[in-house]
Amino acid sequence: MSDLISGITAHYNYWIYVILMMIGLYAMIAKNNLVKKIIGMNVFQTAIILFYVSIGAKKGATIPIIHHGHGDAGASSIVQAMDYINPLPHVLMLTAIVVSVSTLGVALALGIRLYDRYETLEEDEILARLREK
Amino acid sequence: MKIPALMVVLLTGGLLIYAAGDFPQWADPSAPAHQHVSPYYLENGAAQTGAPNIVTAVLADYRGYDTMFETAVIFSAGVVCFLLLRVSQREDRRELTYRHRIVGMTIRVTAGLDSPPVLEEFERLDRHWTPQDLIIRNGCRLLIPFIQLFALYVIAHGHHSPGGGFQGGVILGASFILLAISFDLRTALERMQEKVHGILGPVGVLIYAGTGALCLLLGSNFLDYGALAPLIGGDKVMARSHGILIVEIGVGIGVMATMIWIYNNVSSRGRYEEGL
Amino acid sequence: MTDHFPALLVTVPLLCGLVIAILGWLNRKLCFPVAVGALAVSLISAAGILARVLEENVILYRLGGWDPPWGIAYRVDHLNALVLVVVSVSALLNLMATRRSVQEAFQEKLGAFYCLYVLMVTGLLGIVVTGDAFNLYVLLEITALTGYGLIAMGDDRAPLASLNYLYLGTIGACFYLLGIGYLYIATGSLNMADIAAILPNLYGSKVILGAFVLCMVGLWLKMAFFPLHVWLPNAYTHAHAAVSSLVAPLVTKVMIYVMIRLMLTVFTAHYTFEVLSLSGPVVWLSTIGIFSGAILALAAKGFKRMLTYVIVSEVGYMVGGAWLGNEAGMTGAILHIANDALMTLCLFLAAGNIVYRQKGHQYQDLKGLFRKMPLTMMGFMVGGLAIIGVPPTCGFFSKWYLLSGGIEAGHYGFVTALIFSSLVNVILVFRVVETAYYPSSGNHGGHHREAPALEEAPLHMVAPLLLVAAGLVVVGLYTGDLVTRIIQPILETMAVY
Amino acid sequence: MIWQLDLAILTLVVVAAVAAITVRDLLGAAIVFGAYSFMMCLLWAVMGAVDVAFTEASVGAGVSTVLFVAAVFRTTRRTKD
Repeated sequence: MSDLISGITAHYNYWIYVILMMIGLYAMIAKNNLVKKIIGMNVFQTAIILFYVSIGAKKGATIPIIHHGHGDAGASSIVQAMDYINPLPHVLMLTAIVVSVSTLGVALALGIRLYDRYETLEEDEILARLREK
Repeated sequence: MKIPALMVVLLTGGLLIYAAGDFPQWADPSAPAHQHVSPYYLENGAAQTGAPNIVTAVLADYRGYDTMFETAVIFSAGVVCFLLLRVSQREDRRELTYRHRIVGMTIRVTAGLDSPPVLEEFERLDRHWTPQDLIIRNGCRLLIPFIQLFALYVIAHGHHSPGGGFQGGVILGASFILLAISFDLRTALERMQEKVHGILGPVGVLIYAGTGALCLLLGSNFLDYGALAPLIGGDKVMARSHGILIVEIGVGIGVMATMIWIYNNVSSRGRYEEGL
Repeated sequence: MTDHFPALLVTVPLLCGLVIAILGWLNRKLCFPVAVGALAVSLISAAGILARVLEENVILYRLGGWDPPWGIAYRVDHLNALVLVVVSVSALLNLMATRRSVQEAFQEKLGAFYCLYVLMVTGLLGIVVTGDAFNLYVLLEITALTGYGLIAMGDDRAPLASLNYLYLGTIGACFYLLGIGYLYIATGSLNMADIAAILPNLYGSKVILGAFVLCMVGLWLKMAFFPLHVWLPNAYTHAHAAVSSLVAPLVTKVMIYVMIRLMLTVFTAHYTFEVLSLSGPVVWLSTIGIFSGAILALAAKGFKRMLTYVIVSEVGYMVGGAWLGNEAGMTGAILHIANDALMTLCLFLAAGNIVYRQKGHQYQDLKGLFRKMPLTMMGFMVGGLAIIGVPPTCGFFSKWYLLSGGIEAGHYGFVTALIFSSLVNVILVFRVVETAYYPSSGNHGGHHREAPALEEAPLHMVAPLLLVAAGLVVVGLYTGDLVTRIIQPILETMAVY
Repeated sequence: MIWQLDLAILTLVVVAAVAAITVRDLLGAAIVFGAYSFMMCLLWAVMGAVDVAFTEASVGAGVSTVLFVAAVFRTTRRTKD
C-alpha cells in the first residue's frame, strides 16, 4: 500500500499531463466547431509544456538564476548544479510556447477566412455547403 | 466521431502512462535529465556568457540557433496571417457613423459615403465596437507608457531576472493592442502604420540573424558572439554578454511588430478599417 | 568559406527570406531575383557539402562555437548530403518554373509569398542538416507553418484543407516533441549522436519504447503514411500549382529522411530491427497503404487528385523498404527518396503547366493536350514512365532494390503490393495519355470541340520541366555510382548489417 | 515547492481545460481558456520555471486570449458543441 502511495506521489504530475493532453486530443478529434478544435489544440500543446517543465523540476533547488552573478561570478564562488533547477527544459518550452502562439494565429486566420466564405464555424455545415455545389 | 475519438484517446493515453512507469521519480535530483548536460550550463553559464539568468544564457547563446528560428517561426506566422487575410479593397459601406467630439452626438451617414464629412470636430466610429468610456480611454492612455517602459526593462534586464526579448516584445506589442482595443484600430494605426510594423518584423529577425552572420564574417562560427570582441571592446565573455543583449533587442522588435501585425489582421479580417 | 557551407546553406535563405519580406513593401520586382539568388547559394553550398562529405565522410559544424552536447551542432554525412542536394535542386527549379503563375496569382502579396517560400525551403534544409533533435522540431514547425499558409492560398476549398492539415500536422509535431521529451528524460541529452551513445544501456526501458513509438507516429502523421494520410489529398489538390509542386516532392520525402535518420542514427538499427519486433507489422501496414493508395488513385476524380494518391502509395514504398530490415530494402528506400522527389516534381510541374493553361485539374481539361501542349505532355509522359518503373528512368532502379529487398526478407505481400501498384500506375498514366491524345471523346458528354491550336506554356515554365524529365533519365543511368559512392557508405558507417 | 498547492492548482487546471472545451459559447470558452492559461502559469511558477511562467502569462493568458476574443468577435459566438 505504501508502495502504491509513493508510486502515486512520484508520478501524479506525469499522469495529470497525460489527462490534460487527452482532453485536448479528444477535443481536436471529436469536436465539430473549428474554434473549439483550436482551443483543444492549445490545451494539447500546453500539456506538453507542463510535461517538460515537470522534467525540469528538482527537489531542494531554486530558480536557475545564479546569485551575485555579475559577469565574473564563476571566479568568485563555485556554483553547485544541485542547488538550481534544470534550465534546459525551460529554454525548450519558451520555444514551444512561441510555436503554439504562432500556430494559434495561423489557425484563427484560417478560421476567419472560412467564416467569411461559409458564414459558419461548424465543420459539418461547411462540408454540407461544399457538397451542395 | 465521438467513439473513434475516445478510442484513439484511450489508446494514446494508455501508451503514455505505460511508458511513464519507468520515469525517474518526480523532481528527483539524481534523474538522468539533471545529470548529463544541464549541470554544465549551471556551473559554467554565468562565467562563460556573463548572464546570471541561466535560462537567458542557454536561450540566446548555447542554443541561440534554436531561438533564431523560433523568432522566424513567429514572424512567418505574421506573414501567413497577412497573406491569408489582408484584402486591399475597401469594405462595401452601407453607412458610416461619426461622433461630434465636443457635443458627443453621433450621426449616421447613409448617402454620399464617398465624400464623408471630414471636419475636425467629427471622428469616425466603428459600427460594432464603440468604446466611448472616458475612464477606460484615459486609464489606458495613462497605463500604456508605463507598460511600454516595463517592456523595455524586461528586454534589457533579461540577463539578471526572468524575461528577455520575447516576453518584452510581447508586452510591447500588447501595449499597442491595448491602444487598439480601448480606442479603435485607426488610432493605433496612426501611431504605427501597417508598413512600419510590416518592415519592423523582418528587421527584428534580421538583427538576430545578421549578428550571427557578422560573427561568420569575422571568422568565427555562425552566432559565436565571442568574435564580436574586437568590435565591442572587452574580452570574449563581455562580447558574449553584449551579443545576447543585441539579439534580445532584435527578438523584442520582431516579436512586437509581429504581434501587432497578427492582431490587426485577425481583429479587422484584414480590412484594417473597423477593428475590435 | 568552404568550412562554413553548412551554416550558409540555411542562413543565407533565412536572411534572404527576411530581406524579401522587407522588399515586399518597397519594391516587389526585386523579390523574385533575391529568392533565386538565395536558393542558388543553398544549392552551391549543398553541392559543396556533398563534395566534402565524399572526401571526409563526416562534417561537424558547431553553431555558436559550443561543443556538441551543450551547443547545437550539425553533423553531416552522406545521407544528409544526398537529401540536401535533392531538396535544393527541386526548390530552385520549381521556383524558376512557376514565376509567371505566381506573379499572376499573388500580385500585391508577392513579397509575402516569396518570403514564405524561401522560409519553407530554409526549414526543409535545416531539418535535413541538423544534428540536434530539438532543433529539428523548431524547423519542422517553420516548414509546417509556412506550408499551411501557402496551401491555404489555393482555390476555394483550400482553406478548409489547410486547416485540417494544421490540426493533424500539429498533433504530429507534438507527438514528435513528446517523443524527444521521453528521450530527454531518459538520457538527459538532445544531441542525436550523444543520445545514440547513451541509449545502448537503456534498451529495455519502457521510456525508450514510448519515445520510439511517439516519434514514429508523429512522423507518420507528417509524412501521410497510410492510415494517417487523410489530410494530404485535399491539401495538395487544392493548393496553388506553384505550391503543390513545392510541397509534394519535398515535405513527405524529408519526413521519410527524418524517420530513417531516427531509425539508424538515434535509435540505431540494432534497436529498431532486433530489440523491437515491430518490423513485420509496419511492413504490412505499408503494404496495405500501397494497395489502398493505388485503388484510391484509380477512383480519384481529376488528375491532380490522382497524383496525390500516388504520393500516398509512394510513401508506403519508402516506409516499407526502410522497415524491411535488410540492406537492399534500405538502399531502395534511400534511393527512392531522391528519385521520388524528382518524379513527383516532374509530374506536378507538368500538372502546374496544364492548370496554368487550362484553368482546371479535372480529366476533361486534358482533352487534346498532346496537340495543344506537346512539350508539357512529353514531360508528363517521362515522369509517368518513371513512376511506373520503366528501365532507363530512375524509378526502375529504386523499385528494383525495393523488390529484391522484399524477396530477401521473404515479405511477399510487400512484393505483390509493389507490382500491383506499378500496374495501377500503368493504367493511371495511360488514362491521362489517352484522354490527352484524343481531342474529343464520346465518354464525356460528347460535345465536339475544334482541334485546338498549339498553345504551349511559356518557355521558362517548360524548360525546367524538361530539365527535370531529362534528369530522371540521367539519374537512372548513374544509379550504380549513386549507390556505391553515397548509399553504401551510409549503410557501412551506421553499422547496419 | 508545496505539494498541496501543486495538487490544488493541477485540479483547477484540469477543471478549466474541461470547461473550456465544453462551454457552449465561444466567447465564454475563450475566457475560460485564458483562465486555464493563468492556472498553468501559476503552476509553472510554483515549479520554479519563472521564465516559462512569465512567457505564458504574457502570451497564453494575454495575447492568445485577445486573439481568441478578436476572432470570435469577427466571426460568431454560436457553437453546437
